[in-house]
Amino acid sequence: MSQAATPSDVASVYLQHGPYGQGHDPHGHGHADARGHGEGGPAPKRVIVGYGFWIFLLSDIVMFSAFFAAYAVLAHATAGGPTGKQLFDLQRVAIETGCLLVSSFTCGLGYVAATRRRQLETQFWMLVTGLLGLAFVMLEVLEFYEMIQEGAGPGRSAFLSAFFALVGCHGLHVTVGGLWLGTMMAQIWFKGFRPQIMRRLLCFNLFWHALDIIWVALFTIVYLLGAGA
Amino acid sequence: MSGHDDEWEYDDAAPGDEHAGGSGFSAIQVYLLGFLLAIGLTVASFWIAGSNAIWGPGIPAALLALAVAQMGVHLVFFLHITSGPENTNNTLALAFGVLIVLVIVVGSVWIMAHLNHNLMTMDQLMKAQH
Amino acid sequence: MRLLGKLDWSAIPLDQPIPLIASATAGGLVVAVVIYAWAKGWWPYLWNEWITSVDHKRIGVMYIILAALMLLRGFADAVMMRSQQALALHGAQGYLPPEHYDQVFSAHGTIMIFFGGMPLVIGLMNFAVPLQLGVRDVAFPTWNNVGFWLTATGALLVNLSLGIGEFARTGWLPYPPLSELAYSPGVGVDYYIWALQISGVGTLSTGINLVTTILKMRAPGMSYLRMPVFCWTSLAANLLIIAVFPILTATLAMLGLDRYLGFHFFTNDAGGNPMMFVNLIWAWGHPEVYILILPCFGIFSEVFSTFSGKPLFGYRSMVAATLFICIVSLMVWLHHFFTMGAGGDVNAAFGIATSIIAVGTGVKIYNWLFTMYGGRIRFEPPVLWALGFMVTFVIGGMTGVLLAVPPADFVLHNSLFLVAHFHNVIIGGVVFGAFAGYEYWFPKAFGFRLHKGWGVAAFWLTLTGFVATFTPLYIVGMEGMTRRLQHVDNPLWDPWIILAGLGTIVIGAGVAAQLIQLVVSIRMRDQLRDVTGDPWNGRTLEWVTPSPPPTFNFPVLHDVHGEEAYWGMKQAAIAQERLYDEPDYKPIEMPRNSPTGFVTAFFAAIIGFALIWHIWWLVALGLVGAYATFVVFAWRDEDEYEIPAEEVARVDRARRAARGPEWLASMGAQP
Amino acid sequence: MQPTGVQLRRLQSAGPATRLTFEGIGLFRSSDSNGGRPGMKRVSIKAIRRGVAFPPLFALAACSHQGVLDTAGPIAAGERTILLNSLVIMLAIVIPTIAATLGFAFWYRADRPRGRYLPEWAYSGRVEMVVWSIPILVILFLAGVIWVGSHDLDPAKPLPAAKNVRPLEVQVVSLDWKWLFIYPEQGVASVNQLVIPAGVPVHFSLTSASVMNAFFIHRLGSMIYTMNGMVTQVNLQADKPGTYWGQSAQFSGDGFSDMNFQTLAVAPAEFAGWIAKTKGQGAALDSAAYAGLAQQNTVKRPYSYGAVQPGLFGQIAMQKVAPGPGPQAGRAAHVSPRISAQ
Ligand code: HEA
Ligand code: HEA
Ligand code: CUA
Ligand SMILES: [Cu+2]
Repeated sequence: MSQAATPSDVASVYLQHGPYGQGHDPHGHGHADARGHGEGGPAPKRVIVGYGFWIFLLSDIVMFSAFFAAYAVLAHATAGGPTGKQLFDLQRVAIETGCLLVSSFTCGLGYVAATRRRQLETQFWMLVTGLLGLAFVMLEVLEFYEMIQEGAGPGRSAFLSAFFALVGCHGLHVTVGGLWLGTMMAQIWFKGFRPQIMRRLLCFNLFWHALDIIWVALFTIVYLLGAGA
Repeated sequence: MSGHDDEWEYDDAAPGDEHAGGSGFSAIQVYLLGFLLAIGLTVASFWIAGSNAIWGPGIPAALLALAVAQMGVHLVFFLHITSGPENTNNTLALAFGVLIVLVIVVGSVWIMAHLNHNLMTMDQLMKAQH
Repeated sequence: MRLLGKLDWSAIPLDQPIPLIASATAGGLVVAVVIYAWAKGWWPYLWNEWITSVDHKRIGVMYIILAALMLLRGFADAVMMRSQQALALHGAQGYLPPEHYDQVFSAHGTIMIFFGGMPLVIGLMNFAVPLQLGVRDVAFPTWNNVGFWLTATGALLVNLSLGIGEFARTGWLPYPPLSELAYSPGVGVDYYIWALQISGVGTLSTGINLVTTILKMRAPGMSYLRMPVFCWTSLAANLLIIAVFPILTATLAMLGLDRYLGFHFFTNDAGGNPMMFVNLIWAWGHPEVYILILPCFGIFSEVFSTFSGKPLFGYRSMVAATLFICIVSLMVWLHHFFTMGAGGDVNAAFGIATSIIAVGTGVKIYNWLFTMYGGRIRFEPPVLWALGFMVTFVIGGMTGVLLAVPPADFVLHNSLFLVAHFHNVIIGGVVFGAFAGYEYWFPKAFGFRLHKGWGVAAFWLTLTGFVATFTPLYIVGMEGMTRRLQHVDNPLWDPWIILAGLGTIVIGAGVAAQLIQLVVSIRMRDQLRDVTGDPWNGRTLEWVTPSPPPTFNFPVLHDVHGEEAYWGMKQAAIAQERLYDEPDYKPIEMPRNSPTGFVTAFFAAIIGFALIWHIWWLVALGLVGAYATFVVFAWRDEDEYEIPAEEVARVDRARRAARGPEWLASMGAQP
Repeated sequence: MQPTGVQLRRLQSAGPATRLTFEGIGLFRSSDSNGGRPGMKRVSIKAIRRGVAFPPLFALAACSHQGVLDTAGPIAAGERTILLNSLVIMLAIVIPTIAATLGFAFWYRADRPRGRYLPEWAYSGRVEMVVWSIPILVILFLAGVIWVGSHDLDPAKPLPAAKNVRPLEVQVVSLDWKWLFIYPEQGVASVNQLVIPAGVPVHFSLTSASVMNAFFIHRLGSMIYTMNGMVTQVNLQADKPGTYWGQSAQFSGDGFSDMNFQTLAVAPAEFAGWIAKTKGQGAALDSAAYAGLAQQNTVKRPYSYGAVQPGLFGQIAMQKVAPGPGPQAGRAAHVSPRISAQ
């Protein structure tokens, strides 16, 4: 419609076309454009679910960005306590990064296997993903434990508060992801690859990859830059 | 909402949907390629951080560039975000998200830097004045 | 370890009659209502049809009921504040000691914004957006129900603090270090934190839900530039929710970590930086007020156009201005702390960015003006609220721009001038807007109109009371009176304070008129019945369906061919002197009701309460329960049921019967 | 004694100079004795009558004598000019907007319409142009005001001083719930009472002993936050001798409403006299005295210290001395103590 479309123009279009669309028949309607873009009516459920989850992930990343901002502002507020340079063990971070990266890959493989409806293969890759995630969390817990033992806990300085909150928040996400993963595996095992389950798997897949993206920002800004500075 | 929920639609993709069609790669190959690129970028980051190969003050910039590159790799190869029309909405949402993140992080750092500068603690004042 | 954490008998304010009586009355009322409903045998109906409902219309209505209750609570607080100040002049202490008064204004702000304003606009969006888009429900109906119950849980916690323990005494945004453990050792701030964290999850899920709905689920043919403006403003508001509520979550999490686990984000010692809290909370807080106002801008657009009998003037400008406000509002937050000393460059940059918002808003104002121009304006109550809005909001917006000028803000910040500014835009904008929407969509939701006379009375009383209450506050603000004063020691301010107190009584009469209107309308519902489903000669798709709409909203999805989808259809039908032929009715699948939301909220309430009082075992129990809920509900398979084609046909035939040739002729004759 | 508006007025009419010969805190005692409750009540009832009798707008103008607009220093004057300029330019389009709203609503009402019905008129390029331009132009102008004003009136910017006049240094500490003013160069301090020489720029360095507050003397202009561990700055000046009301403008807890102070601007010679009189008199402000001061309470009667431990302000700002302790222990954790007035 152009700017100048008047109500009576619109009415005459209705006179020609009638008021009812073919919402139930996406491929038979007269509009060239896609569903979900408006022309063709509501998008398929899979797209809706995926998109909704995508937006949720974006909001989650916004939440992380607040923690990142706090970290950036407080990174030098060590209050006479230890600095990142003194605390960070880059070797362990490298291993953690490896775990997460490989788990991202295996998560993708599991998803591909699921789209091919291969039960055992799916379960296998998801298990590997979960174990790698577990290893990551264990390493992180170990790091936290050691730091607290050394007297470099979150109560030591604002810098350490920001560090523990930021890294811990990511770790918490991985942990929750692990719980979700276990539930998903059970569901796939008992219920098979029905559409509903496949949608959830799509979301899980997105979630896991997003955690990896956040980790990239994390190891770069917190660990690599922190250990260097 | 409507009955035929779950066919893969080619005109509107869910984020994460594989639409490799046309690129000539299978889904696994795409993941593998992404994986290799990510490994490469990660190794490069850790190497640069720990070596003297790059001029010291340039290291942060290099690290940030590598991180951005790696996030891009994840988005494209793992999350299958493309510039295709079926992905417009997903990409727009992503762009909105990136905008917010930038506004919050850059805005906060800018504001706080000015506050911290103007609100010197006394010993800074001493140094500044005497 | 104590079994009940910090909780013991001293938590009950036995020595303070006001909160004690208030909470006892409120609690007694709740119990009475529960018992009454039980005696009447209503609970099965309430449980099946409302509490577990995933129907966006019912959830919308529940949100508005929650909002109305909380507005009344907030109003009670407002009355206490205004009367306290009017009584505590020159040396008198009034009847509220500081430690109580401080809770009152903190609770008032918190409740009004989070549990009055937000549920009000979210309820209206929930109700109207899917109808306007011409679809059957939101994207995630079950989540919608979860979101509502989490919001209600937050409201419950805040109100619980009245009788058990205390509420925050820090203002509605708890600036540290005052809100840190060292200066607020009580549970008040913890109530605040957990109430908002829990309801924040609910708000975020609504945001995701509505954005997905608007972007992915529109009737066939409804391209972006054919969406009603209310859908556009809802989209913008929900994008803002997604963009900024996570910041609130993170910020409150940091404050919580400080208070619970000895972190040092914002403490005085160990390098903590309270300014970072101020920065982050406003990065959320400023966009928040636009989350409230934007949907109301949409409502005014619908109201002006419908009741002027004209399309909205400058539709595309309206859309552009909406998106403009949405984006720019994300970049102005520093104007809340010009006086922290960030320096000329920063202050100027944010001051200018702030004033730029006036451009987008101004465009809207003028477009509404020209929508009226050349119209035939019917003075129904929604129009009255809309006109009242135009006049008051323009003034409130102007004082806002004044505050955006840093040198002016240096003398007006935190004064009652500021308080008058934001009540001017919030009451004149958000509350008036929501009331307009309430009057406008009420017949759609319930099948009968609200009584006009009482509506007109409510409008004039509220408007008069509002002016009488807040104009004096502008004046004393100019005279240097600051906000949050428990007593007032400057005789110069006395007359204005007393006048403001009297104004509140008039507002009270307005509130009473509004409540009477509801009661009267229910009793006169047969006279006020809306049989056709189109009582206002509407222009958008919600008026196609009968009032109240069936669960599935539309028997067949409509094909949209232009802006103002329904208006076009109606004109075509008028021209043909009959409705279109019956469509081919098919069975419809609808989501099944689900107790997920209620159960989740139950555990959330337990976890929240236990966290506030440090009852750790109960926290653990709640978490396990929440996880179990998640697994159980994830395990369910059947979440849809089918409505047979005959039922669909029956509903639609009734509607068609009501819209006979006579009605069409009368619509054609109307301007 | 709360400095009330009535007293302010009375003080001014009596001529500040004569009263100020009582010097410093003496002033308060005297006004206390002749401003007891009965007297106050009478005056304030009159004030009420006067206020109510005025139609609001006229009253706004009348009351501005004591308000933000009744400026007593260059900063406040600058701010007032900017405030009024901005207000007037906005009113110039806001008032027509309101008038047009009411006018259109009246003109096109359905029951007795006057104007022509244009049921399809929904777009006009020309109108759209105007609609966008008006606010843009206004904002363009305001943006200039904002940019220049923010830099010119930046609180940290020093004030121009006359030749051989050195700005007075005052260090301000906000405590729970009173104000401490330290004169580092003179070695004295006072609580809830600020004495400054009129016509001389004053440079304030501000910090907080505990929570955030805002330092505000509204007839002198520019408020500024005070925060623990940080030092903010503001430059102010009183043009003429007078008594100005000062307060905290950022809520800081239960005693907030009483966190007010009196600002006495006096002729420079009298200022010197006040210093001389105060110096060496009464208690000294040392660490122990400060620890007492940092306790939560309100101070009804201003007082002063004849000596100040050197560097005290710096130690507070640099967190070398413990911050204010907040509510004291010994009570159930969730019930905070009521304020104990001293
Ligand atoms: C949505 C936000 C909102 C709303 C609506 C209000 C409404 C009112 N507010 Fe409030 N107020 C705040 C948000 C709001 N306020 C905030 C954020 C603060 C700051 C707190 C702080 O300092 O930290 C504040 C502070 C504040 C103060 C403290 C000022 C100070 O610091 O000294 C005062 C004092 O008088 C006040 C008064 C009032 C009054 C008289 C109303 C009245 O206008 C209320 C009128 C009543 C209604 C509008 C409700 C009507 C309800 C119904 C009619 C129910 C029926 C409805 C249906 C059937 C749908 N407010
Ligand atoms: C719904 C809520 C709402 C809305 C819509 C607004 C709208 C605006 N607000 Fe307001 N504001 C609040 C709620 C809101 N505000 C609250 C709650 C606070 C205080 C919180 C607290 O401290 O507790 C606050 C505080 C606040 C401050 C901080 C002051 C201080 O703390 O010292 C500032 C400063 O810039 C400000 C500015 C503005 C501006 C410029 C607008 C603009 O959007 C207004 C735009 C509208 C117009 C200008 C009118 C119509 C336009 C025309 C007719 C066109 C022509 C006009 C011009 C070109 C000027 N607001
Ligand atoms: Cu301290 Cu110079
Ligand atoms: Cu704002």
